[in-house]
Amino acid sequence: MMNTWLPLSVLLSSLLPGLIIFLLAEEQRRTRTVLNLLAAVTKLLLTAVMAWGVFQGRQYETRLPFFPKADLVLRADSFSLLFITLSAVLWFVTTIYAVGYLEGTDHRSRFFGFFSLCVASTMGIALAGNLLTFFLFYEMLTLSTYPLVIHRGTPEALRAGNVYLRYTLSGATLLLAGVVLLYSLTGSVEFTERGALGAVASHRTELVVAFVLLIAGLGVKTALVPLHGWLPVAMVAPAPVSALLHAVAVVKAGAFGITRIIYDVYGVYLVHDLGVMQPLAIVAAITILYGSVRALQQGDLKKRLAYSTVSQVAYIVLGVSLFGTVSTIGGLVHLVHQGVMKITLFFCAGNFAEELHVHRVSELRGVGRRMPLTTGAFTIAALGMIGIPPIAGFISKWYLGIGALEAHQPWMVVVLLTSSLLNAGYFLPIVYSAWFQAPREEWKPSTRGWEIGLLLLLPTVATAVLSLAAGLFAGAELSPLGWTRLITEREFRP
Amino acid sequence: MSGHDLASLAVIAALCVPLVLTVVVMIPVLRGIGMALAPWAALPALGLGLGTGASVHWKPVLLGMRLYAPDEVTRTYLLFTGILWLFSGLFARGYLREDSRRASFWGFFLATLAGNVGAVLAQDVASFYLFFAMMTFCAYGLVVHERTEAAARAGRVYIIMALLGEVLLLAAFFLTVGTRINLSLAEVPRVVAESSSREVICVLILGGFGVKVGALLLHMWLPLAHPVAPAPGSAVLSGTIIKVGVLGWLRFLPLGHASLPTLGTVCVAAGLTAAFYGVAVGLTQREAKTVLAYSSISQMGFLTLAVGLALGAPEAAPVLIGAVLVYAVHHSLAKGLLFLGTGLLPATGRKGWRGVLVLVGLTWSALEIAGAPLTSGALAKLALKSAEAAAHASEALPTLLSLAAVGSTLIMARFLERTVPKAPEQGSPGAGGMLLAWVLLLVVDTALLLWPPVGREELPHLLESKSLVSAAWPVVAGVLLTGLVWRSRRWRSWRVPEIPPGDVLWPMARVLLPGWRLLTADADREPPQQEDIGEGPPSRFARFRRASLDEFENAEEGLSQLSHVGLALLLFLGVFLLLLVR
Amino acid sequence: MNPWAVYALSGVAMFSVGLVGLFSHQHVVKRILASNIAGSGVLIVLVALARRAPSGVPDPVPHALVLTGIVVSVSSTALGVALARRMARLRADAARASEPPPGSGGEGP
Amino acid sequence: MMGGTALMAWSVALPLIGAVLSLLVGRAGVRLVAGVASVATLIASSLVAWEVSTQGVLRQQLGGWGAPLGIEWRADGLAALMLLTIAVVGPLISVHALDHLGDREDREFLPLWLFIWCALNALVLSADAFNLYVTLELTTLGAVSLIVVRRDLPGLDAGLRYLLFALPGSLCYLLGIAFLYGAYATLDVGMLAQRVQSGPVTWVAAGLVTVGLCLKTPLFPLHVWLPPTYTGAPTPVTALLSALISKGSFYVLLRLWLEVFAPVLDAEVGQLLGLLGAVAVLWGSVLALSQTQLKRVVAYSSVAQIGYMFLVFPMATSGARAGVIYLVVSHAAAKASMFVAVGNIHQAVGITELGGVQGLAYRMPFTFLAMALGGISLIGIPPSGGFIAKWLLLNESIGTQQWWWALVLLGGSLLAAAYVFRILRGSFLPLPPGVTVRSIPLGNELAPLALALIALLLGLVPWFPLDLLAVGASR
Repeated sequence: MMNTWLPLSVLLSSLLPGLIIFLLAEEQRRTRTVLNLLAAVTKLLLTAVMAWGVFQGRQYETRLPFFPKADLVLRADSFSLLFITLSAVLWFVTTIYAVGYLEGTDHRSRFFGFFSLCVASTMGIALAGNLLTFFLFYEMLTLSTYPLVIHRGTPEALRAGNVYLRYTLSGATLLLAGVVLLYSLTGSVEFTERGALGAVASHRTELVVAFVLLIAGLGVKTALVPLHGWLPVAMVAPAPVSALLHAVAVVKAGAFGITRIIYDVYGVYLVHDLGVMQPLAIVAAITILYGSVRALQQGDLKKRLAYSTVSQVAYIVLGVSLFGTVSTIGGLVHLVHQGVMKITLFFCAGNFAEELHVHRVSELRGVGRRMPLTTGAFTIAALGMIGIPPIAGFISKWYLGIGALEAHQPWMVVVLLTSSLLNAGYFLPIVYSAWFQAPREEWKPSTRGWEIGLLLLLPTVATAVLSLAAGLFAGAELSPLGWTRLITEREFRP
Repeated sequence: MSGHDLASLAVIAALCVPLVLTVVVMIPVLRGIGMALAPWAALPALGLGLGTGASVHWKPVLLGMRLYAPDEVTRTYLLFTGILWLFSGLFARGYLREDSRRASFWGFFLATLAGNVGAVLAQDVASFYLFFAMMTFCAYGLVVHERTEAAARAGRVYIIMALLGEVLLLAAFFLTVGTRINLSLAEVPRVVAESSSREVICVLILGGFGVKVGALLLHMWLPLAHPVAPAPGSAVLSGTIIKVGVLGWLRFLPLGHASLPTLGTVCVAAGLTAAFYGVAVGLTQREAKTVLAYSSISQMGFLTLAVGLALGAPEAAPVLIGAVLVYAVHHSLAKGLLFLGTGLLPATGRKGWRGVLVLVGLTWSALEIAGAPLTSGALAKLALKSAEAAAHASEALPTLLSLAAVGSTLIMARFLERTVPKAPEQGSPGAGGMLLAWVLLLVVDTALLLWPPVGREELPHLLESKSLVSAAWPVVAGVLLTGLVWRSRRWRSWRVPEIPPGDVLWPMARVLLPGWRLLTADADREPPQQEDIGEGPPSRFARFRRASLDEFENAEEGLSQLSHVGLALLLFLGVFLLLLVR
Repeated sequence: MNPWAVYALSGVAMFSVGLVGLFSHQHVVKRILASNIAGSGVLIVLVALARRAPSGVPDPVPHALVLTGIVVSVSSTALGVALARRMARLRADAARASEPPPGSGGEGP
Repeated sequence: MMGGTALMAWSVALPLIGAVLSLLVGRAGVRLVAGVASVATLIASSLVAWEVSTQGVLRQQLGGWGAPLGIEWRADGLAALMLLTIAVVGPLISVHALDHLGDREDREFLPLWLFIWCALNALVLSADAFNLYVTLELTTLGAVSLIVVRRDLPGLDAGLRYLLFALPGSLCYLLGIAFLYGAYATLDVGMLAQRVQSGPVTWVAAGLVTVGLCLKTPLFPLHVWLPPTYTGAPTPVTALLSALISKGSFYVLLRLWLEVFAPVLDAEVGQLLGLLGAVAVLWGSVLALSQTQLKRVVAYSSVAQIGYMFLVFPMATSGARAGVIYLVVSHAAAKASMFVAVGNIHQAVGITELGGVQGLAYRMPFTFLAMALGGISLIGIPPSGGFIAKWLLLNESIGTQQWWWALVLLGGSLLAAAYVFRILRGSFLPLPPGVTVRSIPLGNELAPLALALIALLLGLVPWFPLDLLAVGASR
């Protein structure tokens, strides 16, 4: 009984509160907050139960009739749980952060409503048991994030929203074309370990076309070059939205989808056999370098972070598109690691903007003295992004580097290491000037006792600690790394 | 508690005490306690170096962390690392008494210590990299402690070089561990020796750690970073931190497992060149600490040379490693004394009993570095020479080493010349703590000559006349030469042209910097004003869009004419039938 | 040529004339008339088809259809004319109320 | 329990009775009578659908005469689904009309609507080609009367225009039917399907029927009457026109084409219809992008959406049939919700321009939610009925190796996204100064939302309509 209802409940735990929140009046602040947190905690608990069950080898599946031939399937396998856990945890902290961040602004009911819908879509994407279900939630995600991107309602935000839609809807169209192509080939595309297309493997041309369409469609959200244009523009959104977009929802959904396509739709051996893996890896490599170089050129903190995301998410794609276990582990684990680290960075950027009205890198001089904890969190996450141990990013880089060699692609190591250097090039100057330079003029001291409201500070610190812990205790069985190894073993098991 | 538990507890304490203290210093409320305890943080490491610990294996930590192996390298490193950090810490307590950024210093000091100790303890590749990186990045805080423009520049060079080194190391580690993900250090030399890309790994290792060691052409950061750090910082930087680079070589190169004569020869050549080059550039320096830094480069040349020999001659590797250890202990303590001395002398003044004491100590340490007879330097050189003999190195090598020792003497003389006259005659009050720490270090240094942790078998040879002579003549020659120069300057005032510290860095920077500026130019540009975005003529795309929409509108208008609808109707019917009739 | 075929063809011809009229005139009443002509043409075709064989009873069904068709056509014509009248009146009112008359689109008189 | 055949009669008779009664009762009773009639018809229609889904196709000979002489009514899955659609969408639109129109119009609107409902139900159930003509004409006449319900110039203009374009369409259709009868001596659709053969008479008849119905529906390039008519009519009437009435003629075309003509005609004719549909998608969408009047944007969107529907003809498979019917149904709900929302906006701020939506997202959240959901269905983004339809059609286009229609579908939805978000995005801007927002009745706010939710629901439980559709599907 529980095994069939649990995936659906995980989905509903953010969908229903989202719908209720829409109906709340703007002034019902307390009710809204309580509802938000209640939902987030519920989801955490459900996720924990499910994670434990899957770890024990139990199956969780909700099957709803949809089409005569295709059901809506929500299934929790180990890979989906990786993503769900990430989303559930980060949603929890982001909710707290957003409550603090948006205090006293307009249209909060709308914001939190769409916020919950956005997470519900992410849950759906993670739990989708077949390609159709995946596509449904993928589109729902596009729609529920649009109002968040244009939340501020300024002309600039609307323009960003336009760009966002233009990219994502075009991507969705390509994706749909690919999905339909596969469905017309097979009739039904269930996500299956080691691929669902074995029976039609002889249709090479169709499979390659479908693969290209799918990857191009997903590549928009993943922000693979040259489909990344929306990401830096979408920076006008409020900080919690950016955090969610970059760490959990949109970008990750794309990367998650690409992984699903490669591993659970085509099967890694088939993709390898079709000869489309290497081009994808090259695209990822180009994205990594391009994103890093562009990040160097940004003076706006959030833009710099955005380009950094472009680069970092391509690590995931690189990992899954190199043929081998180790790189796969590296790619998958980076899904989690990048999420935790990037959300920290965006929280920090939000804190700086909120407390000190600092938006540009050049204005961050001496901010370490005024906001030590935030700057500390920023430092941890930034160092992690560079890949310095023992922060989470190091683990990813370690596996990716070894994986590249395992796949006999040493040039990928060069790409990775160059990117690390470039990462250092755009993060370390910030860290330096924040800690070691004197501020241009003294900041006004905080009026609160803490450097910034606790609702903003605690999530920031928490995610920073998480990024540290994920790397430091990577060897633990239930760490992201341990979990990823479990997934990968199942995929590559002969 | 059993003895084994106690032994592993000692290992944990050596690592965790500085770590915990780092955190304590960071918390404002506990900062006072933390700073009071901080100088003693290296004590557990020192204790572990004196005793024996037990291996620790923490599977959940990082990629399965393994700490401590009871081998000679680990013990020796722990010993001198512990000693130098302990006394530097004690010295720093006095040195930084009135520094407003004390907390910052202690934080970085403790974290660097933890990294340093960890790197020595680490027994697997990932952990080693972790602690190595931790040490590297935290030492940055020591370099830029003064917050001056010079410090910032030195810090920049330091961090860039360090990052390059790390990148090379990572590549080497990837190649080494392969799909095993992580590897115990005990297996590393064998694995590297058997690896198909052995040469590449070795080059990467040599280069990667070479940055830390300050090997030839990778040494640029050293003369910049050592002088700007506060004296205790410089002491540990030059005394122990660069030795961790050598430790890396010892741990990761397939010494004793494979013969790589070409690489070995390159190393020997690079080491020898560095030995002379360091002296040559160092002699032109004006800043005392810079002189010392160049001396370090020169001294590290000897170690490079030894490692190169070991690469080429696997059978002699154990002896050479022993020699390297002897040399490392000697250089670490002696250089530490010298660096701390530069900080101490202004406080004690050169007059009075304190001044004399310090001057004597400084001279003694300088003689040690120069390798004068009956000093630890002589012991180290002796160990090195006998190991070379075991490796069947070229006949010319001992001579060259002696010549280099002349250089060492010269550079030490230069150091004393740049230090002593500048010091005030009278010291300032409150230098007692510093002096005490320094003197204690001197005592320990001397004690270690009598009871050396490694190279004990060479000790009797120290008194042989042959070695006395061979140790003495370079020093004498050096002193004479110095005297000559000294006199000549009396007659005619001439100055040595100063090569800017960092020497080859500056021409390189001139090439690289413009490129970097070009790359990051956009970041410094101020954003355009808000008004600019919406206004202005419409883009070409917008114009095209408008025009094509207008076209559609016109066409729609045409279609809307009543007669055209009739025509369309007929046409539709006609085409319909035509298709069927055809 | 069979007489019923002549009937049928002339019906088709009437339909065509009506159709052309519908699309070549702007005036509403003319167009309503044209639609009437076209409708009559169709009905003639139907009547003609009732006589299927040279001999024998004519098919009653088309007659029923024609009757129905006439009713439909009458009612639509009536509606059309009524609308046209009302529109003309409204236009006239509007023209009287404000000089010059407001520019009006459509195909009114 | 009443028999299924009687239920069919009730579903036609009830709205008629309602229409007559509501004309008789005074001003106060109109709403009550119409309400009761609507609910009763809804129940009857649902029961028909239930019967069909459980028992299969229902047939009834009117007056006891069998075909070919008599008239047959037949309810298969398609008819049942259409009955349901009309019964759900129509009343929701009329709820909105109550508060949108004036008092007098109110009294006339409801009887007229019930009358049209009766005609539409009869049309849906008819299995007789001539009966289809009659019901089609009745619908047209009712629609014209509704368009002019305000008796103002724009309304009259629109009404006449509609009438004068619908007439030639019906006449073409009638002539085609006449030819068919001449050749095959039957008007029953089922019998025609059995008897019809390829030949000049069939070709001409098919051509006349197709062209006539294309003019009424309308398909590009015969669509030019649509935008001005839709703009000139009162908004609730536009909603009815777009959502239900235009579907009537398309329904006839679909029936005849799929059951009678498709087997005997060259596939190329189907391609011609598909091509015109494709052009309509492009044409309507692009023109929707260039409009400045809110209502015209939505009207041109109808041109494009109708274009999609014609993509069924080149594919002509059961999957495509299901897809296009799904499109008809979800378009009915979605477009009705859009038009009703537009009516609300007009009522609230009195601005017909596109810019009039500025700032309204906060003032009229339900209306805009409805508009968003409706728009999503028009674009074909899940979860919405539009997506399901698009999915089915896409699948079919790939399955029948006609991938070019897939391009039309995909490209069309991008264009649709462009014009839908063109409307929506302005609503997030702050309210411009000087604009006052009149409050509108809650019913008016909720009606579009309910319609949009139906479109949404169609995307969430597609198996129900699809199962229903499969009942009695010939191929």
